[in-house]
Amino acid sequence: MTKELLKIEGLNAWYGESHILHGVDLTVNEGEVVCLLGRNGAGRTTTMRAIVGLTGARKGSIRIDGQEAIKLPPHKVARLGVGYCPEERGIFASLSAEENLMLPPVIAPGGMSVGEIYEMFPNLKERAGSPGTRLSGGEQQMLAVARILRTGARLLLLDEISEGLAPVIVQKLAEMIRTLKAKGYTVVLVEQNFRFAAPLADRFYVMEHGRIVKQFEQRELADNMAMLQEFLGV
Amino acid sequence: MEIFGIPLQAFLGQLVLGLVNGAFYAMLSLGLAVIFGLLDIVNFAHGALYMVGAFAAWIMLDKFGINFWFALVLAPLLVGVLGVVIERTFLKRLYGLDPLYGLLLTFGLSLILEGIFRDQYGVSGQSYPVPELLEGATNLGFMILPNYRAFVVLASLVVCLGTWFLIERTRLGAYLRAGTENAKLVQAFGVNVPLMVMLTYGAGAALAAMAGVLAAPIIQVTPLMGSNLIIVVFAVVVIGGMGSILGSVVTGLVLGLIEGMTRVFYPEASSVVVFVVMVIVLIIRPAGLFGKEA
Amino acid sequence: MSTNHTKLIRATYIGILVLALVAPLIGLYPVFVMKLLCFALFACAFNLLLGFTGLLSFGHAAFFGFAAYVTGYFIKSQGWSPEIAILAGTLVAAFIGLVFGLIAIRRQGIYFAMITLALAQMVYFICLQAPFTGGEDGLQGVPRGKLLGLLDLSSDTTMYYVILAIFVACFLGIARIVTSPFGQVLKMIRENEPRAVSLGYEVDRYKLVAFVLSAALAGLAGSLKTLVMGFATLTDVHWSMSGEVILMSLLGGVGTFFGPVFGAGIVIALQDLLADKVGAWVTVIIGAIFVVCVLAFRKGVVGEVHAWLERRRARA
Amino acid sequence: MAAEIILETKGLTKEFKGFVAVNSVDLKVRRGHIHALIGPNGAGKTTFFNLLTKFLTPTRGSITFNGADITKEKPAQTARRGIVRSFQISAVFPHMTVLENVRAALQRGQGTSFHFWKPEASLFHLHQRADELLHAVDLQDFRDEMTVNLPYGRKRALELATTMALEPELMLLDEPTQGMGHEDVHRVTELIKKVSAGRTILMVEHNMKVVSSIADRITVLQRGAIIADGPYAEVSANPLVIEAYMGTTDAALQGAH
Amino acid sequence: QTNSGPVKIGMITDMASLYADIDGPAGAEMVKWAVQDFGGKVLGRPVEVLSADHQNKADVASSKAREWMDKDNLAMLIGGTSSGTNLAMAKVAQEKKRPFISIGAGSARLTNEDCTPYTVHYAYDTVALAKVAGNALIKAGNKSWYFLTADYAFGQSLEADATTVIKANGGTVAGSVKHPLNASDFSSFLLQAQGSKAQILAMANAGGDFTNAMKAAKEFGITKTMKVAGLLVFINDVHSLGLSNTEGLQLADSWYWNQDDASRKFAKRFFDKYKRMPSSLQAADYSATMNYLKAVQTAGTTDGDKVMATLKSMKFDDFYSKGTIRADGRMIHDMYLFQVKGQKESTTPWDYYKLVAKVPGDQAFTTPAESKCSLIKK
Ligand SMILES: Nc1ncnc2c1ncn2[C@@H]1O[C@H](COP(=O)(O)OP(=O)(O)OP(=O)(O)O)[C@@H](O)[C@H]1O
Ligand SMILES: Nc1ncnc2c1ncn2[C@@H]1O[C@H](COP(=O)(O)OP(=O)(O)OP(=O)(O)O)[C@@H](O)[C@H]1O
Ligand SMILES: [Mg+2]
Ligand SMILES: [Mg+2]
Repeated sequence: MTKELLKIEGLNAWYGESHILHGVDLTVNEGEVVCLLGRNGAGRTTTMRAIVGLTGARKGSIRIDGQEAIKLPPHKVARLGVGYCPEERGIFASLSAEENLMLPPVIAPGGMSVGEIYEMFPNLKERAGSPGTRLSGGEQQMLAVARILRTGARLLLLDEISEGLAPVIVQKLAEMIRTLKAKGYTVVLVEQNFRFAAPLADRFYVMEHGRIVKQFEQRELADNMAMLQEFLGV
Repeated sequence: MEIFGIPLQAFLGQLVLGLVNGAFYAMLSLGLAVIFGLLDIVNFAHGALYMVGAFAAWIMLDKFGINFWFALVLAPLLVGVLGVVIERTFLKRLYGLDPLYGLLLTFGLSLILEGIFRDQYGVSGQSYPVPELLEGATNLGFMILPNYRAFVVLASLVVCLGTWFLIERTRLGAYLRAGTENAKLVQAFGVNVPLMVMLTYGAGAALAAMAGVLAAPIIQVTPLMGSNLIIVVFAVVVIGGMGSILGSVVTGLVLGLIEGMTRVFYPEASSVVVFVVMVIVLIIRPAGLFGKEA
Repeated sequence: MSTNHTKLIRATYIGILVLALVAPLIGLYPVFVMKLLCFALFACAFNLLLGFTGLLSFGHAAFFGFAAYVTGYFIKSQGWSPEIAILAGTLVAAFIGLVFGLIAIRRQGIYFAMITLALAQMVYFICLQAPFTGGEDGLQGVPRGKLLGLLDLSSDTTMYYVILAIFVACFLGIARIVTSPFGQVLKMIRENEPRAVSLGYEVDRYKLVAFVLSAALAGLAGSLKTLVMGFATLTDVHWSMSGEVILMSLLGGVGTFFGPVFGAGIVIALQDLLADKVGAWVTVIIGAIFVVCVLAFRKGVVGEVHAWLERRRARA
Repeated sequence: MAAEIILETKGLTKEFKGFVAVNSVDLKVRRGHIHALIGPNGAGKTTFFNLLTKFLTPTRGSITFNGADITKEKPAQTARRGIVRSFQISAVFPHMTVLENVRAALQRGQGTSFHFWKPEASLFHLHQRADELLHAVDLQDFRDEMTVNLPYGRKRALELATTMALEPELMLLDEPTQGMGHEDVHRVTELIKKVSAGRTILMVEHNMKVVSSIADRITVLQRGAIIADGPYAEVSANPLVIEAYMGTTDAALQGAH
Repeated sequence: QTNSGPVKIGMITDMASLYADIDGPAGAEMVKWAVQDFGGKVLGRPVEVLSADHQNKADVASSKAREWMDKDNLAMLIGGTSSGTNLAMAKVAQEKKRPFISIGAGSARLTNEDCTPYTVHYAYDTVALAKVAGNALIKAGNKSWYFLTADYAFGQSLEADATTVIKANGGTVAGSVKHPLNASDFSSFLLQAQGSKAQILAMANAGGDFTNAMKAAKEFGITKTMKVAGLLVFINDVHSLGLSNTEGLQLADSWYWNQDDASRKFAKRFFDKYKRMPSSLQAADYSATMNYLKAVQTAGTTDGDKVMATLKSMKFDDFYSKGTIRADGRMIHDMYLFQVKGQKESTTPWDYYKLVAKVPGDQAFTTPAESKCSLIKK
């Protein structure tokens, strides 16, 4: 029986006075990898932020593991088992790389150990003592992803994680996501890098102007290439 | 033996007194640094909270007969709660805005607090006696040091070290430091940031109040005692490097000493010396002695 | 639509100017209006820095107050004519501004505010102790003299029009500075400083020039104040004066042209009114205004009106 | 031949508290080339750019630009010499219009930037050139828009236009296509090609498709040092590069994108 | 000036800040009491009292004064505390030709280089304080002095004036240390004073500086080895410090509530309302108003010049003092040196002082020979 880990209905979100999301509906089943596609500014990041509670006002319904989260403050949403890796990385300058890694509190058992993380990202081990923002752009990106793997969150929201990474690392990330999926994690990916996301995702949503305009499954990918071409220029 | 024409004894005596003042600077600038570091707010109300702390101790003694030792715990608690209220009602609305607004708001608050106490208690101030246990003085050989002043130095060092440890060496401290940079994100990781920020401001206020209680037996408790001191403490914080906990403590103590020395050699300059030091430090190290280079 | 808006603003300005021109005739108290104009100029000078360069100085009293002393000293003790003494005050203020600027300009935001505050504190102590300032008694009984040897300023009405003329000139001057090529660079710095650097602008120099200009204008305001009131005292250099000028700008609207003038008007009028009414509660009221401003209308009165007009226009 | 080489570094090194981020790099950039700098994350590419633009001071080594030693110059000086960089994160003036953003760059050449007595109108003659530049990056329709309101990709385009306004001899582009959708990547790649006419470009880019399609020459950094240098075909076949950067061989020619 | 409508008297003082306790709202109330006690009317016209807070800002004081004189046709102005504001008001009064009675200001400049025909300096000045303390203490055998001086004009002139008196009477000044305004910590200055081994530690400072210095002097045991003289101390300062901190302190003042029956009567009335005893300034506020009204009565007009002439020809005699006003505007009256009682000697609330010496007015104030005022014919 598949369980709906995340179910969003009629989500509206605002930044100050600007209305960004106009009724997003989206469902993610447990153990799935779902990818949000769309042009720049389509509202994918906003969707992610709205789930966690980082936008201004929001309306509609967000159910995480059956529990309504639309009114919850971010820290309570996180405690429902959500791990968020933001687009702008959010590495803390006043903390060392290792402190950055250790920062998010463990919210559930079953997260990765520090040893496993360093094995996956050897750069981080090497730079563990440096202040977080002194890491190179790519290192910061790795750190941002690594950070939430420790917490035991079961639903991972990953925003543009392959951005600015060398091809070798991107390949590693792809492997990582496969591993996570195998371990039963649920992942929502926002990606520009279609080649990276395409083979990983079970299902795809396409966004445009703050709305979901299309959804399809992995096996329908080939049928939809023409549409994607039109929407994303892939 | 003499140093620059000053007898060694007098010189040492002055050093010790400088240290006592330094202890106050350290405690006050510590609170400022904590609040600035974590909330990005230059707490202009710090001097007023210090004053309220001293008044709280005096009122406790005068009206309720609560002695110094209880006041030393109760007054900071009370002012801490006041701090929490201030954070909840006012500062909360300013997060994410230019830090200058925090400065202006707390400036306004300090005027209000000062005005209220002025209206209630006048300006000539109240006298708070030295606690019995610490009455008298110890002969250090080179000077007679009132026991109470020795206690102040000790108490302040303990408080400062404790705070430093808490912030730089514990997990809570890491949340606090990260929270200053991007509170939203830390919250999105599952940390109850609003609570943390509220308590931090409360703690900063409590630190100021504790300094106030400690000062009460030494100086006259007046509504203006805070505003006289606060500007100097600001300078201390800038010299130490804003937001640097260790910096503010060390600088506080050292500036106390420097000021003490100036009082011996060129007393007229003793209130400007802190600012002169500040200018020199800033020319050499724009981020302050312990500040991180931007 | 947009021209309507500009027309409205222009009409308002003209209206205010006309009002200012006839003020002494319709029984407005000239000394009060002159004092107001001096503080309005001070606030405008301050706003040039905060509103249009993005630097909060907590030490502007130093320029205002020290220039006030310098002008007073030269008129009273050296017998200089008012225009030369005012010029001297302005130049000295500009010079102090240069010194402050060289030290403070490398830091931003809060740091800048704290550093200027501390530097101003030094100036305060100098004024307290220097022999020519008269210590806490102040420099008293400065005669107004004759402007350019011709115009007798002891008449309040003459003095008033002189002050008004200088004020209007400075006000237009500030408007010009803000829109000038130089002002454009200031705007860039305010918006994104590293970007301005990468475009090849040596931002510290621009900030310094802005700082000196602002200091000079603040000094001019102080000098004029001495001439109007006939004295300079420690109040003028005290840090609470720096606080007051911030309040004026904030209340009226930081970054608007007319806001500081309006804010100065309110603060000065309030001080005048409060003087006989509320006694001990003056500071409480001033403090409360600060708090309310910061919480409820950060844009200031004029700023909020602008925003309201904008919104209405957007809807239309 | 000296004139052929616009930029040269000799033994350029940057250490951070004992960590060597850039290690004795000798690099020559030919005039008129699009020169790509690639390498794994943390190889020192951004640091190298920071050294060139003087945001960091080198620990050792020298930088020569057009035959002049610029090792000791200040950032703004370097910018005026004609070395201009665009940032890894987008850098614009958010509350100025798109046109004003470009004008901001054009204005510097006027020499009137300290003239606080001149009216704004004295800058209006720059609008024509600004419009041309906006046209070049396809932003003419957004001319009077506030920059904050632009989508990300457009901001990058604007930044490029601003950079071009400075008439740089040498443009340093740090990951110009980062964060862009495919459409934009394509547009920006074309744009870079277009603006490279008559100037030299040194760029950092992880998108191998972009690199392979426009770079004349490629230098690969690893752990702060150069491990390969040459035309794309040669470098991409280098086993060292494949191992350190590209990953599995079949991805090599494609790029990960 | 019109001779009909109410006679308006204005009082501008510090109502809420540093000096509000020694004068302030209670001081303004004293003016009103005097008007009431006079009958509320003079020359058949009702008397009105205006009051304002100058917030220690000279410009506020001066604008207010000017406004009242222009708009309200103010007949007489009383200046409260702070010299800067009083000097500014004196200039306005001179320009508008209205009597100005300065009460709370200490600066001797008011009747010296900055004297005007319209200024009356009523209660005290720094010269008098220095002379009184200096004279009386030296006569009691305290020859060597050490000064703790506030480092600005007021402190310096106190020290200089006292030094002149000390030297003239054969005393010596062992040294002095200058402290900045609002120095909260005095311990190091006092340590230096202690090293001097002088007999008298003279505090040439006021308000908060004085109280903090006094407290530290007690803490460091200096009060045991030296006699402390406060050159400008009001009873409110002694009260707030408490007798335990001030016992033995010597101080100069123009009036003490417990000095005679008339004073006690006045004080009791004050105490009933304010739950504290009046300061010498508050007594002077009452006395000055009363005497002004008498002068108006005598002169038969409120005209500034005529009233001033009458004032300068009158002999004052009330609970506050007996005295006359000299040509320079200086009110000449007796001054006193008091010593603060010990806790055991003090029997009733606010029973703080015992009289040490009374100094006649002609010895207490600047002599005509010393004066730099152009109004004094030499
Ligand atoms: N903080 C903000 N304030 C106001 N508007 C914003 C803010 N952040 C984003 N927007 C606007 O919201 C819209 C959606 O942005 P969002 O970041 O969600 O897009 P995206 O699909 O993630 O695109 P990208 O590829 O640029 O990351 C855009 O038009 C953007 O300009
Ligand atoms: N200021 C600094 N202090 C300490 N270490 C630094 C500093 N700047 C960079 N580094 C380190 O130097 C190395 C090179 O960083 P750089 O930013 O140049 O890498 P990069 O090649 O641009 O990588 P990416 O492709 O990920 O952006 C990194 O390991 C980084 O952690
Ligand atoms: Mg996004
Ligand atoms: Mg990089």
